[in-house]
Amino acid sequence: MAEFHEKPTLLRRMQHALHVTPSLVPLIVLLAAIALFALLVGGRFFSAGSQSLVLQQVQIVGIVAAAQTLVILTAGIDLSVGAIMVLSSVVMGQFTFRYGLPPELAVLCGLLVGLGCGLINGLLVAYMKLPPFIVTLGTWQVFLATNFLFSRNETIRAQDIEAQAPILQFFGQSFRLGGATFTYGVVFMLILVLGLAYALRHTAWGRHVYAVGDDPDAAQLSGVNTKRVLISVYTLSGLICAFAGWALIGRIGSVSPTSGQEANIQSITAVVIGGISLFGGRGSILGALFGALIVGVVSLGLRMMGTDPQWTYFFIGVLIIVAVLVDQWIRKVAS
Amino acid sequence: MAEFHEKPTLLRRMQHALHVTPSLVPLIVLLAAIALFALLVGGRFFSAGSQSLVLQQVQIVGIVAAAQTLVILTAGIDLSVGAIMVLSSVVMGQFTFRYGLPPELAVLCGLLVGLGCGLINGLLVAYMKLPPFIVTLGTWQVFLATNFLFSRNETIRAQDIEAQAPILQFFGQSFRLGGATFTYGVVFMLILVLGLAYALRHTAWGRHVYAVGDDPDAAQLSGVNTKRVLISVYTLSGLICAFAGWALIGRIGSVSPTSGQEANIQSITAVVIGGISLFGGRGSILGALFGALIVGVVSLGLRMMGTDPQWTYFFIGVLIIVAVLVDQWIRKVAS
Amino acid sequence: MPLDMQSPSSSREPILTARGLTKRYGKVVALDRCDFDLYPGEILAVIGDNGAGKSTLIKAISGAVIPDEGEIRLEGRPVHFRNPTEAREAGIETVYQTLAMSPALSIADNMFMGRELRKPGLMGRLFRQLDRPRMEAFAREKLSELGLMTIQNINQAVETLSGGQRQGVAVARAAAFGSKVIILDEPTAALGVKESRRVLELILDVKARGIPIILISHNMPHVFEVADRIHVHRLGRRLCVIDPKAHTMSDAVAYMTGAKVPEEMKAA
Amino acid sequence: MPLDMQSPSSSREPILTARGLTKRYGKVVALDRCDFDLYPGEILAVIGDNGAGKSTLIKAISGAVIPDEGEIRLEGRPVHFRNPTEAREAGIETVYQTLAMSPALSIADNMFMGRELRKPGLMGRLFRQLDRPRMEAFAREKLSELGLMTIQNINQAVETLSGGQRQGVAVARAAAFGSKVIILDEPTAALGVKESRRVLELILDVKARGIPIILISHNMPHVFEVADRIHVHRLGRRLCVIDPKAHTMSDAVAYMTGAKVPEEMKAA
Amino acid sequence: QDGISACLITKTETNPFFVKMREGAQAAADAAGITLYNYAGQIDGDHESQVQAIETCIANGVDGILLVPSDSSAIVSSVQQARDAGILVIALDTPLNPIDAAHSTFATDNFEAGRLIGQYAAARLGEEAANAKIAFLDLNVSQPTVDVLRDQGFMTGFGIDVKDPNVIGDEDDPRIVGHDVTDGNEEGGRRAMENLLARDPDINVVYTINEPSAAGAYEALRAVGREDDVMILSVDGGCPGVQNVADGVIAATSQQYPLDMARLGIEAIARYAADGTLPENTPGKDFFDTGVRLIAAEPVEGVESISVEEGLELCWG
Ligand SMILES: Nc1ncnc2c1ncn2[C@@H]1O[C@H](COP(=O)(O)OP(=O)(O)OP(=O)(O)O)[C@@H](O)[C@H]1O
Ligand SMILES: Nc1ncnc2c1ncn2[C@@H]1O[C@H](COP(=O)(O)OP(=O)(O)OP(=O)(O)O)[C@@H](O)[C@H]1O
Ligand SMILES: O[C@@H]1[C@@H](O)[C@H](O)OC[C@H]1O
Ligand SMILES: [Mg+2]
Ligand SMILES: [Mg+2]
Repeated sequence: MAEFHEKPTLLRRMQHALHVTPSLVPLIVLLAAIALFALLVGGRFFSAGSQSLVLQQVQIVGIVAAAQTLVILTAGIDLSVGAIMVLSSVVMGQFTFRYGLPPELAVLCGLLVGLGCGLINGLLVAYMKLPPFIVTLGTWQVFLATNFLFSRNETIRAQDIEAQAPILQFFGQSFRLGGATFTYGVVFMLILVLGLAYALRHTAWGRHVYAVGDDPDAAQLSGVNTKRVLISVYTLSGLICAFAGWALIGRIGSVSPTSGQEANIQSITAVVIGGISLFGGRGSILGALFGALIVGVVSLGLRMMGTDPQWTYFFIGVLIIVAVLVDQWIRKVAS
Repeated sequence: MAEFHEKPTLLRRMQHALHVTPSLVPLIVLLAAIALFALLVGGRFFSAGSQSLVLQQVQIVGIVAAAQTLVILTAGIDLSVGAIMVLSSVVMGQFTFRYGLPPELAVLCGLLVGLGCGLINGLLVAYMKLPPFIVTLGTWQVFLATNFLFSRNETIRAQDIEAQAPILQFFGQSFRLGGATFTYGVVFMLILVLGLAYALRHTAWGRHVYAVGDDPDAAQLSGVNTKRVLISVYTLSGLICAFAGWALIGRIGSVSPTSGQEANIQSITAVVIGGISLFGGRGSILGALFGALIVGVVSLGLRMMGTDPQWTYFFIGVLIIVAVLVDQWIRKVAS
Repeated sequence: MPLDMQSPSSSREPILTARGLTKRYGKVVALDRCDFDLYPGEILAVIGDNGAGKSTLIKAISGAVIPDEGEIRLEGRPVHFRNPTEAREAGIETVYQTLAMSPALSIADNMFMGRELRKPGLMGRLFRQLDRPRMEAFAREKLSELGLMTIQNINQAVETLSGGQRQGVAVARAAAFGSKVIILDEPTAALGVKESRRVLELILDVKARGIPIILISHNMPHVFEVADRIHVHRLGRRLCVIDPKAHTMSDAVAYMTGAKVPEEMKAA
Repeated sequence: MPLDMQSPSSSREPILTARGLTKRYGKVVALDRCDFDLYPGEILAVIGDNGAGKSTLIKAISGAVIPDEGEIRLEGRPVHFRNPTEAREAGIETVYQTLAMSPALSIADNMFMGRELRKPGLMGRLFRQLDRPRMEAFAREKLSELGLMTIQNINQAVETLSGGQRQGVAVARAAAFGSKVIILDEPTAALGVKESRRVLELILDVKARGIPIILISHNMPHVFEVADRIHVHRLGRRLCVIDPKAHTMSDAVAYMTGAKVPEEMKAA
Repeated sequence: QDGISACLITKTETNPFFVKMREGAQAAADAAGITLYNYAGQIDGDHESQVQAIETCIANGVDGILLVPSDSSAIVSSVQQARDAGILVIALDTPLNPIDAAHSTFATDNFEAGRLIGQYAAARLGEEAANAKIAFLDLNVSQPTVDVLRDQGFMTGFGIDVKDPNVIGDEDDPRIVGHDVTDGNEEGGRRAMENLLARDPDINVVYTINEPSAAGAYEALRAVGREDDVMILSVDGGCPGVQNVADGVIAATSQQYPLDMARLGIEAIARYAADGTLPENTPGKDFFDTGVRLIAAEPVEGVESISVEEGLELCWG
C-alpha cells in the first residue's frame, strides 16, 4: 500500500483541522450567517443587544438540543423531548399552586418527573430492545396527553408566579455585561453544553457513549455495559429536558401546557445542522449548540428584515439541506 | 451443529406462518381490537356502517402510509409526505379556480407537482447521498412554505368545487354495498395497497426495493442499480402523496392549505404498528394498511365509548409501544 | 528460475488485459499503475499481502470501482464499466470478498438479483411478474451441482444460512452466469475443509467448461493446487507472474512479502 | 495413538474447566453438553469445522453469551459471568472473531475501553478526567512490542487502520491486560504472512510469561506449530483432545470432519 | 429609525381569519404611512414564536404591537418588556390574562358570539329544543380561551347548565351527545362529526368552533344523507362561511370583524406615536368590543340577526 507523502500545505492543514474538529464546520457557517445578516440588516443586527437576544431566543432549543445530542450520539432519537419539557414545567407549576408544595420542592418534583420520563424511554430502549424512534414516538404522545390531562389546560400566570414562587422564574433573571443582557438560562445553557462536551471527551462515560453509538455489539464485547450507558443517556436526557422546562418558565414567565410542541423538530434540526451523525457515534455537542445558534441567527435576521414568516420556514428548510451538503463536501475533500 | 427434529405441532406451524407472513401480526392485533371494542361498545361498533366508516377515516392516512412504506423499505423515511399531499391538492384547486385551467388538466398538474417533489427528494438522497431524514426534514419545510405562499391561505369552498369542477371531488363519490358505504377513495386505497403488494412481491423492481433497504452495498455489487431504485421509490412516493391530496379534496369537499399537517406522524405510526422495520428491507405493505386500520379502529372505538379526546392520544401512544412489543415477542418465539 | 512478466503460458491472445490501472482513496494508493493479463481457459491466482490492492484490482475489472487512470480490454476491445451490472452483461461474473447478498431475501432471489426471469406471456410482459418456479428450479439445480443441497428450502432467507453455505450460494451464482470470466475473491476464506474442497472442484469444473477464472486467495496450498499461473501483487501493482510448477510456496510468499525480489526487478 | 480425553499433559489442576455447557439458538444447538479444560501455562488450540460451536464455546467462557446449562470453574471456583466485563475483571481477556472495536474511536480509546485510567488527584476523582498521556504511552508501548509501530498516531481512529492492523491492536489489548487466561478466536484469519508470524511469536511470549492461551484457528500449520494440546470440537461438543506431537495434521482434519472417529468413541 | 413602525403578531398565518387581519392592517398601515412587520406562530398555541417576535419588535424599535396571543397568560412577561420599552401593545381577538396586561384589547366578545348562535338554535327548534341532540365540535385538546368561551356561551344561549364555565366537558345535560376536537379545519370537522354520529346517529344540532370545521361537519352529514335535517351553527363570518349560510350549509353564524380590529389597532398606534394618546374601552366592558352580529338565512322571532346579504357586505376572507 503506497502513500503520498506531501508537505502539509495550509489548505491541507485546514482540511485536517476540519476533519479532527467536526464542530468547526457549523462554527464557520454561524460566523458566515452573522456576517451576512450584519450586511443585510445593518448595524442594528450586529449590536450586543441583538446578539445576546439570539442567545436568549435559542436557550430552550439549545438546552433541549444538548439532550437530543446525547441520545443521537448513541444512534437513537428522542421525539419526546418537548413533551417531557412541558410536562416537567407543568408539574413544577401545579405542585406549587394546586397542591401548595414549597416551590423548591415542586421544582425538585418537576426535575424528578423529567428524569423518570427519560428513565422509561431508557428502559424500553435498553431492556426491551425497541427502536428509539418507535419508543419515543409512543411516549411522546403519552407524556403530552398526560401533560394536558394533568394540567387541566390551565395556564399559571406570570404575576402569580412572581408573587408566590419566584424561584420558578429563576432562569429568567438576567444581568448586563456591556450592551448585552444575559439571562441565567443562557448561562445555564452554555455551562451545560461545555460540561457535557467535557464529559463526552474526557471521561470514560463519554467514550462509552460514543462507543455504543458506533457499534453496540463491539462496545458490549469490549467491556462496556451498553444497557447502563443507554439508560444513563436517556435518563440524563429527560433530566436536561426538565431543566429546559424550568428555564422555559423563566423565559415566558408563566407555566403553559401548550408550550414546546415544536421542540423536538427544532432540536433535531439544530443537531443535524450541527453536523452530528444520525447514525450515532460521530459529532460534537458544540456542533449542536452552533446549529441552534445558526437557526437563531437566521430567524432573527430574517425577522428583523421583515421577511414573511413563511419565507423564513422556506429558508430554514433550504439551510438544513445546504448545511449537510457543505458538511459532507468538506469531509470528502478533507479525507 | 446439532438440530432438534421435532414434528411440526400446530403451535409451531402457527409460529412459522407468523414468521414468513409478517403482516399476520398486525392483522391479528386488528381483529383483536375490533373484537375488544365490539365487546366494550356493543353491536353498534360491529355494524357495517361503523366498519366502513373506519375505512373512510383512514383512507388518507392509508394512502400516505403506502407511500411511506415504500420509502421506509429502502431504509429511508419521508417527513415531507404531508406537505407534498397538501401542496398537490392546492395546486389542483388553484390551477382550476385561480388560473382557470380545465379541472382535468389541473388534476394532472397537481399529480405532476407531487411527482416532482418526490423526485427532488430522490435526487438528494440518491445522488447527493444525504440521509433521507435530513433531506425530507428540509424539503418538508420548503414544500409546506411553498404551499402557504402559493395558496395565499385561501380555502376553496366545497359548493364551488361541486358546481365548477366536480372531478376534484371524484374520490369522495360513494356507493353502498350491504349496509356499508364505500367511497372511491377507499377503493383507491385498497387497490393501491394490493397493487403495491403485488409489485413488491412479484416483480424484479419490488425485490430490488427490498435489496436496497437490506444492504445497499450488496445490492449494488450484485447488479441492482441502487440509484435508480431510490429515485423511483421517492418519485413514486411523491406521486402517491399527490393522489392522497386528490382524495383529500374528495374527503373534505374543499381545498384547504391547512390540511394534512399530521400526515407524516400518522403515516409513520401506521407503518410502525404495521411491523415494518425502520431499518429497511423487512415488512409487508399490507402491514401498513392494517396499522392504519388499527389506529382507526381504536380511535373510533374510544370515541364511541365517549372517551375524552386527550385519553385517545394517550392510548395511541401506548398502542404504538405495545404493538411493537408484541411484534418483537412473536418474532422471538417464532424464530 | 523462469519468471514470466509478459509471456503467457500459451502464446494465445489474452482475453482480459489491464494497463496502468490507478486508484486512490484519499492519500492511499490502492492501485499504482497496475498491469494485468488473463488468458483464455486458465486459472490465474492473485496473491499478495493484506492491503496489497487485490480486491481493488478485481473491483476495477468488474465495474464495482472506477479506476482513476488506466485501460481495461476485454477480448481486445476497450471497456469502461460504470457498475457491476455492465460487467456482468459483458460476461464477467464476480464473487466479492464481502459476498454481496441481501440477507432478508431468499436464495433464489439472490441468485437472480438484477437478472430476474419474467413469466412468459401477458403476466410477464404487462404485469412484469417474476417466474418464480423457473428461477427456483434453476437455483436448486446449481446448488446441487455444488453439493450444497443440504439446503432444504430454496426460499429460505440467506441470513438463515451458515457462513459456508452463503459462500457456496455466491460461488454457485457466479459459476452459473459467468460466460467469459469468473472472478473469485477469497472464496474459501470462511469455509471448512470439506466445503473448501468442493469449491476447488467447482473451479476446476468451470475451467473444464473453458471459462477462465481469477482466484484471489491467501491459502497457498489451494493456490498451488489449482492455478495455472500466479500473479503476485505487491504495493498496489503486479510484482511478477510465476509458474506454480517451477516455484515453491516459500518462493511465492517471499515475493509477496518483499523478502525476495524477482530477477528482472533486480536488474531494473 | 494416545488420545487423552481427561488427563492433562501435566498432572496439575486445570485453571479453567467447563462441564456440560449447552447453548441453543432457537432450533440450533450451538453447544451440546460440552466439556472443556485448560491447564496452567499451556497453549490449547481449539479446532473444528465451520459452525461447530467454537466461537460459542469461548463466548460462554468469556461472559459474552450465557449458557443455558452447564458449569464453568476458574481456579476451581464456580463462576457465572453475566457479561464480558465480569470475565475481564476475573482476568480472562478475549479477542473475538469480530474484533469488537469502535471504529470511530482512537486506538488508545479502544485499548482501554471499559477500563480507562483516570488522572491522579482531584481532576480524576472529582471530575473523572481520563489520563490520556498515560493511556497513550501504554498503548504505544504495547503496539511496539507487537512490531505494529508502523501506526504513526496512537490517536488515529481505528476505522483508518487496515484489517491486519486492527487485528494487531485487538491482540495487543488482550495480551496487555490478560492476567489469568487469554482467548484468541481466529487471530490470524485476516492477516498476511508477516503479521501472522508476529502474532504467533506474541502467543509464545505470553506463554513464556506463564499465562495460558486458548487459540481457535482453522490454520493447521499454525496450530501444530504452537499448541501444547488440541481440543477437537465437533457438533457442539468436545470430540477429543489430541497431542500435536503424536498426531499429524491429517489426523486432526479427519477427526474434525468426521472422516475418522477417535478410539474411545468407537468403543463407547 | 425614522417614521412610525408597528408589528402585527398573529397566532398562525395559515388561518384565513389572520390572513385577512393582516391584509386589513397592511392597508391601514399603508394609508397612514406606517412600516408594518408581520409575525406569526408556527401552529395555534405556539407562543414561543410569539415571544421571539415581540423581542424582535423591541429590537427593531417599533412604536406599537398588535398581538393575537396564542396563550393568554404565557406571554404576559414579554408584553411587559415591550411596554417597558415604551411600546403600545394592543391585544386583538383574544384577551390577555389579566386583560389589562395590554394597554387595550380590541376583540369580539366570544362568549356573546357563542350565546347568539345558541339562542338562535333554541329559538329555531322551539318546543323541540327540549329533545335536541347536540354535538360539540371544539378546537383542540388544550382548550384555549376562545374555545371555552364560545362553547360555554352556546350552552348558555341554548339553555344548558354549563357547570364550571371555564371547563368544557363537565356538563351533564342529556341533550349533549358529546364533544370532539377539530383543530379548526375541515378534515378535523369531518372526522369529529363522523365520530359523534357513530355514537348517536340522531344528532340534530351541531355547534362548531369555526366555519372550516363546520364545512367538514357538513361533508360528514352529507355522506350519510342527513345534511338537510341537521342544524349547523358556527362562528366567524368569513366570506366562505357567510356564503355557506346562504347555501344552507350553516344555519347561522356569529360574525366577527378582524379587519376592524386590525384597522382600529393601526390607527390607535398612529395616534399614540403622534401624541401619546391611549385607546379607550367600550363603556361597561374591560375591552374595546369590535362587535358581533348573528347572520341567519332564516331569522327567528326574538333573536336579532342580519341577513346574508348584509353579512356578505361585512365579511372578510
Ligand atoms: N473504499 C475504500 N476507502 C478507502 N480505502 C480503501 C477502500 N477500499 C480499499 N481501501 C484501501 O486500499 C488498500 C487496498 O485494499 P484492498 O482491499 O484492495 O486490499 P487486498 O489486497 O484485497 O487486501 P486483503 O487481502 O486484506 O483483502 C488498503 O490500504 C485499503 O485500506
Ligand atoms: N447469535 C446467534 N443466533 C443464532 N444462531 C447462532 C448465533 N451465534 C451462533 N449461532 C449458530 O450456532 C452455531 C455455532 O456457531 P459458532 O459461531 O460457535 O461456530 P464456529 O465453530 O465458531 O464457526 P466458525 O469456524 O465459522 O467461526 C452455528 O450454527 C451458528 O449459526
Ligand atoms: O377567533 C379566531 C377564530 O375565529 C378563528 O377561526 O380561529 C382563531 C380564533 O382565534
Ligand atoms: Mg481483499
Ligand atoms: Mg467462530
